[in-house]
Amino acid sequence: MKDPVITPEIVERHGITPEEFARIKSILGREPNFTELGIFSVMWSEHCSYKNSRPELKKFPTAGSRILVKAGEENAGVLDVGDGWAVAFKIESHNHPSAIEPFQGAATGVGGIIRDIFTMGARPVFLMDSLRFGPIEQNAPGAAANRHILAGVVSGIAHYGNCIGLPTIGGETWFDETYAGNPLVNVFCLGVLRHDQIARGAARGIGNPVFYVGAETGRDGLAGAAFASRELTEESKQDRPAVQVGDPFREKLLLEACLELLASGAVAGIQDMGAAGLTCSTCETASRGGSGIDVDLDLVPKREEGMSPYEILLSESQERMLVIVHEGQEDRVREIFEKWDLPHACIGRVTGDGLMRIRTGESIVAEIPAASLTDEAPVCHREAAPWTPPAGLDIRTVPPADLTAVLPRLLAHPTLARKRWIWEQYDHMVRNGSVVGPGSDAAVFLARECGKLLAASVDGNSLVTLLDPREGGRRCVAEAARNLACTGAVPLGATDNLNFGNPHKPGIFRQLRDSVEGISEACRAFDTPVTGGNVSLYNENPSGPIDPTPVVAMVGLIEDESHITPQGFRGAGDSIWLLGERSAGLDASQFLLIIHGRKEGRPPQTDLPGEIALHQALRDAIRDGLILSAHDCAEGGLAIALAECCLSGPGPTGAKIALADDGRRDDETLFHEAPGRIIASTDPADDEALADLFSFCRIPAHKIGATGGEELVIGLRSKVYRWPVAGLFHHWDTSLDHILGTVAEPLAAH
Amino acid sequence: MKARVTVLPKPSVLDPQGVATADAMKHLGWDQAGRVRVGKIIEIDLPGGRPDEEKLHAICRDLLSNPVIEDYTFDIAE
Amino acid sequence: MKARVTVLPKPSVLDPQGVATADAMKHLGWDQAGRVRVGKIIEIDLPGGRPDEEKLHAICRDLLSNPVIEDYTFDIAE
Amino acid sequence: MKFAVLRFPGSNCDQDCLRTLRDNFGQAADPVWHKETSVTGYDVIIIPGGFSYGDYLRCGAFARYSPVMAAVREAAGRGTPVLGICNGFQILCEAGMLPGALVRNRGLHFICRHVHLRLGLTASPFTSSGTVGQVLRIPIAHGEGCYFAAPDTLDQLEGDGRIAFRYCTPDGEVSAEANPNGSLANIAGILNKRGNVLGLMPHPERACEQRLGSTDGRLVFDSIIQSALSAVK
Ligand SMILES: Nc1ncnc2c1ncn2[C@@H]1O[C@H](COP(=O)(O)OP(=O)(O)O)[C@@H](O)[C@H]1O
Ligand SMILES: [Mg+2]
Repeated sequence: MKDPVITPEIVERHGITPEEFARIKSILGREPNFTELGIFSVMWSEHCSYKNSRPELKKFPTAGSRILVKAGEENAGVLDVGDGWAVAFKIESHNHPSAIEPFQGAATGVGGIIRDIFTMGARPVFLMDSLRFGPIEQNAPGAAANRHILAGVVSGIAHYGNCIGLPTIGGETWFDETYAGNPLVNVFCLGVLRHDQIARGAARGIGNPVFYVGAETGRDGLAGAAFASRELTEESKQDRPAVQVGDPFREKLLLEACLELLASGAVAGIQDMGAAGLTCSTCETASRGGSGIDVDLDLVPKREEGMSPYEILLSESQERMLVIVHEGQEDRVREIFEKWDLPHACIGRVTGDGLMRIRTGESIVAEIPAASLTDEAPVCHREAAPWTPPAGLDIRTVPPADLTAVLPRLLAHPTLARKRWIWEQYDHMVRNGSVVGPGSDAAVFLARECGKLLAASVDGNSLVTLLDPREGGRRCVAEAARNLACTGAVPLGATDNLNFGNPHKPGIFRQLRDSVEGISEACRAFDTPVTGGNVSLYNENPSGPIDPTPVVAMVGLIEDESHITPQGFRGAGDSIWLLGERSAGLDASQFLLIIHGRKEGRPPQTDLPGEIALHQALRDAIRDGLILSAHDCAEGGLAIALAECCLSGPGPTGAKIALADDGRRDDETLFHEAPGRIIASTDPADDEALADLFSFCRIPAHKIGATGGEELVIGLRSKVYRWPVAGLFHHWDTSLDHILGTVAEPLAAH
Repeated sequence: MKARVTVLPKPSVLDPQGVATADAMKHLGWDQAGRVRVGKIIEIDLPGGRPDEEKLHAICRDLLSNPVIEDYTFDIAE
Repeated sequence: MKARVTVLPKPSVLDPQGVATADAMKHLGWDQAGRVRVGKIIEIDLPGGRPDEEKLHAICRDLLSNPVIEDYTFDIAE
Repeated sequence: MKFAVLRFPGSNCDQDCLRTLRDNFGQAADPVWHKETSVTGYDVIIIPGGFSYGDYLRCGAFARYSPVMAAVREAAGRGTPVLGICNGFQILCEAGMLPGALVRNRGLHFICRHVHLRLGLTASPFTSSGTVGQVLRIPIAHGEGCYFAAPDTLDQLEGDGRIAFRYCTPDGEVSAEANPNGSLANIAGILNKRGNVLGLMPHPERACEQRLGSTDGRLVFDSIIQSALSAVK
């Protein structure tokens, strides 16, 4: 097969601008050949180089006393959790592949993030997922297609995670028309390791052999990285053969073999082959090691005949790793990978000349300075549109609604309904550590390797972010921290996924920039450094960009098992407290969106110092043994949060609530979404101690009622609302079953 | 009357199940097998007789196979 | 040369995939389908030519199907 | 006492079983690699859950041919207790060491949740410390756990009293609504003729600590340990 001649059209088809092409020529001192053009194209794509977002990501706080590996240094950041133990964690998106092929797209997304974690030398111990889909209710436009995507994504995550034996212990799922045709599939993985086990993705030691281990290379996902950096168009359907197929069984073997190899001390550097496969792993390891790398493609294990160098280098076949081994230790690799029945081959050596040199036998097919592909990749400074704050909502334009009917309707809305239909498909109990599994504010996992109780939560609010991107950034950090606090955990660090539209549009770039600044501001305030993350741009479908969706996953530590606090009421006769009371309008609320179809208003602003004090006071109360349950007020506001407390305990529990007059309309009082509020329950004998503690901390705390009975009763100034909890439970618990029960993915198996 | 729809992974798509099956055959001492591919077969009773082939194609494309990674064929017989 | 092994659930075994597929066909507006059964097809390349059929039967019985729940057939073709 | 916990490529509950045996019951337990050809020296053999060989083709289809399975068959023949959990149950059925087969869940989905089980017999080394009719709360996590057997096999199982566990309501009623996966006769676990091989879909090793939501799985391990001790006496 002969490579095509490089024409301006071919350059353009590779997504390379004329300026970038000139730069390539000056780097090489000559014209690139076709293979080299392919290499530059994927490495300089947004997906690999973050060229549009890199200057923004620099704003994140990345330092901290617990940081062992910083954001951006390696595949994932590493945080100290004490006693010589550490955690490595990260979130990663697979949005575009999931749009094209939901099952395999989501499955390979899980595979990719797991590799990122064990590449660090950590044993992966749990997963979480953050999902966004178009509307799925019966009469919604495009519902059938959206349900199909949802069913495929969930079974894809289940397929991969269950098979490899990692519990998916939490997540979040929202539905909005903005995600029709462009779902978001973000998956988080956390692993544990000892400090002395941290592995590096650097090619060090001139002369050290370079091994390829794992699955054979095929023509999968060709140019997927470049693909992920483009908008979804009708044409991208043509990209369909580019879909990768995952093999979790192989990955499980690869995981065990790599951890065994790392423990043997034979490894000088290790890097997974994710986006841009062999290309990315070779030039990144060389660049990190300040070395060069020389590999022979003839030696690469292949699944198909007649693959060109271009195809081999750009293939995104899954379940592969690049390992740099200390010279003389080659037999260790062979021994271990034979034991696990995995392909392996020594394909080259580390060199000292800073070049990524690719050969087929004796002939050189590409020779490029490694750093020019990574650290020195181009950076684009995009233009941001000016910011005009949104107008506040005029409450008089919101017609009164029958609120007794509204609460069950909201609870049955897919965004607010119980996600049992999803999480029961995940083996959320394997590894015997899910002390608090899905269905609570944050999940709590006992990592038996180190005996640590880890808490984690993933949050995002695209509605708030759309209306006020900076507040959207702050909000998701604060919510994640609040979720951790409610389970009794101290937050340690965060990872983020930035899901946005096309950054060439100044309005979108502004959303990105402001969200990053909001996340940064909040992470600084909470002292939770960002340990790494992922950027997914060009999330657009034919009808426009998605609503901006930054998502933050936060990890915390529970110091003592007795601090673990559930979100649901424990039974009858307990006092109910509203901690951190604030009042606001219906701006940017789910009530306004779901009931009135309006994405409007000026979102109430997160008060960061107030949040921090609130979380600290709650943790103190938990440590003092005063708290029986705690749940944050988030989407849906106070009424939804109260209902969730009633419904998510050991059995549905009623509650009787009386709220003070805040001078607002009933719908505002019940459904506004001011952040910084927590509902807690206590033994009445502890009421006084709790009141004292909060008044000492100067945080508003009001006793608003007591648990018991068969109804949720909320008394406002002029009216008493009552809902039988059995009915509410039914709406909340079975809504997704009703909508999705008949959606069979009858034939989606592996 | 019956339709039999056969759905197989596209030749360039990884078929982990086929690879594992080929390995297992070798382990069982049968070395005549080369590449193995595992797919689905969907057997449809047609009480009303010969189906509208256009419609059956649509069903194969939209429901029974995933055109991104699979190819289908069908035959119709007594 | 290729062997094609077809494995289908025995008539007495519950086939929820078949039932769900039949339902989905109706949802898509195709009402010609009666009962639907979903099985597996295993396509085996035979670079060495015609296989020992006895041996192939053994592989089908012992590995490719589970006689408690499934029946198999095969054919061999160019 | 010494437990062997088999490890196939793709097993993923092997560590959970080992840890449970060691940490919750103070027992000696070793992982045994599928390429081993002997299991002598072990008093009990556990085939753990997971996706052996990716569960490709059928769950357990390839694992039954692993070298270690010949040794397990032999040990079972000598009377050694063998416990297959989830994928282990599937492997035992595929290997013909237990009758019947496990097919795709009626609802087509993988299901992970706590279920209730009614104990059907106590005359086995796995259930001796319980009482017939006792209700246990133990999690399941499987996509292919729907038990199927031909009518005469079922009759035999019923007749011999070899149905160890059935899915039931919290009150112990064996009803259709309590059946999570469509298993015939609500079967969750069965014994072989001799009574020394048990296969069950639920995961008792996930129900041995209160902080994980239930300690009802202890019954199975307590019984094994007690029976083995009294056998020695
Ligand atoms: N895709 C999912 N996977 C697993 N768990 C999920 C998923 N979506 C939601 N959940 C679980 O449902 C519960 C409620 O979710 P959510 O309403 O987003 O929580 P919160 O508002 O407290 O952050 C959480 O425990 C969460 O872990
Ligand atoms: Mg919450």
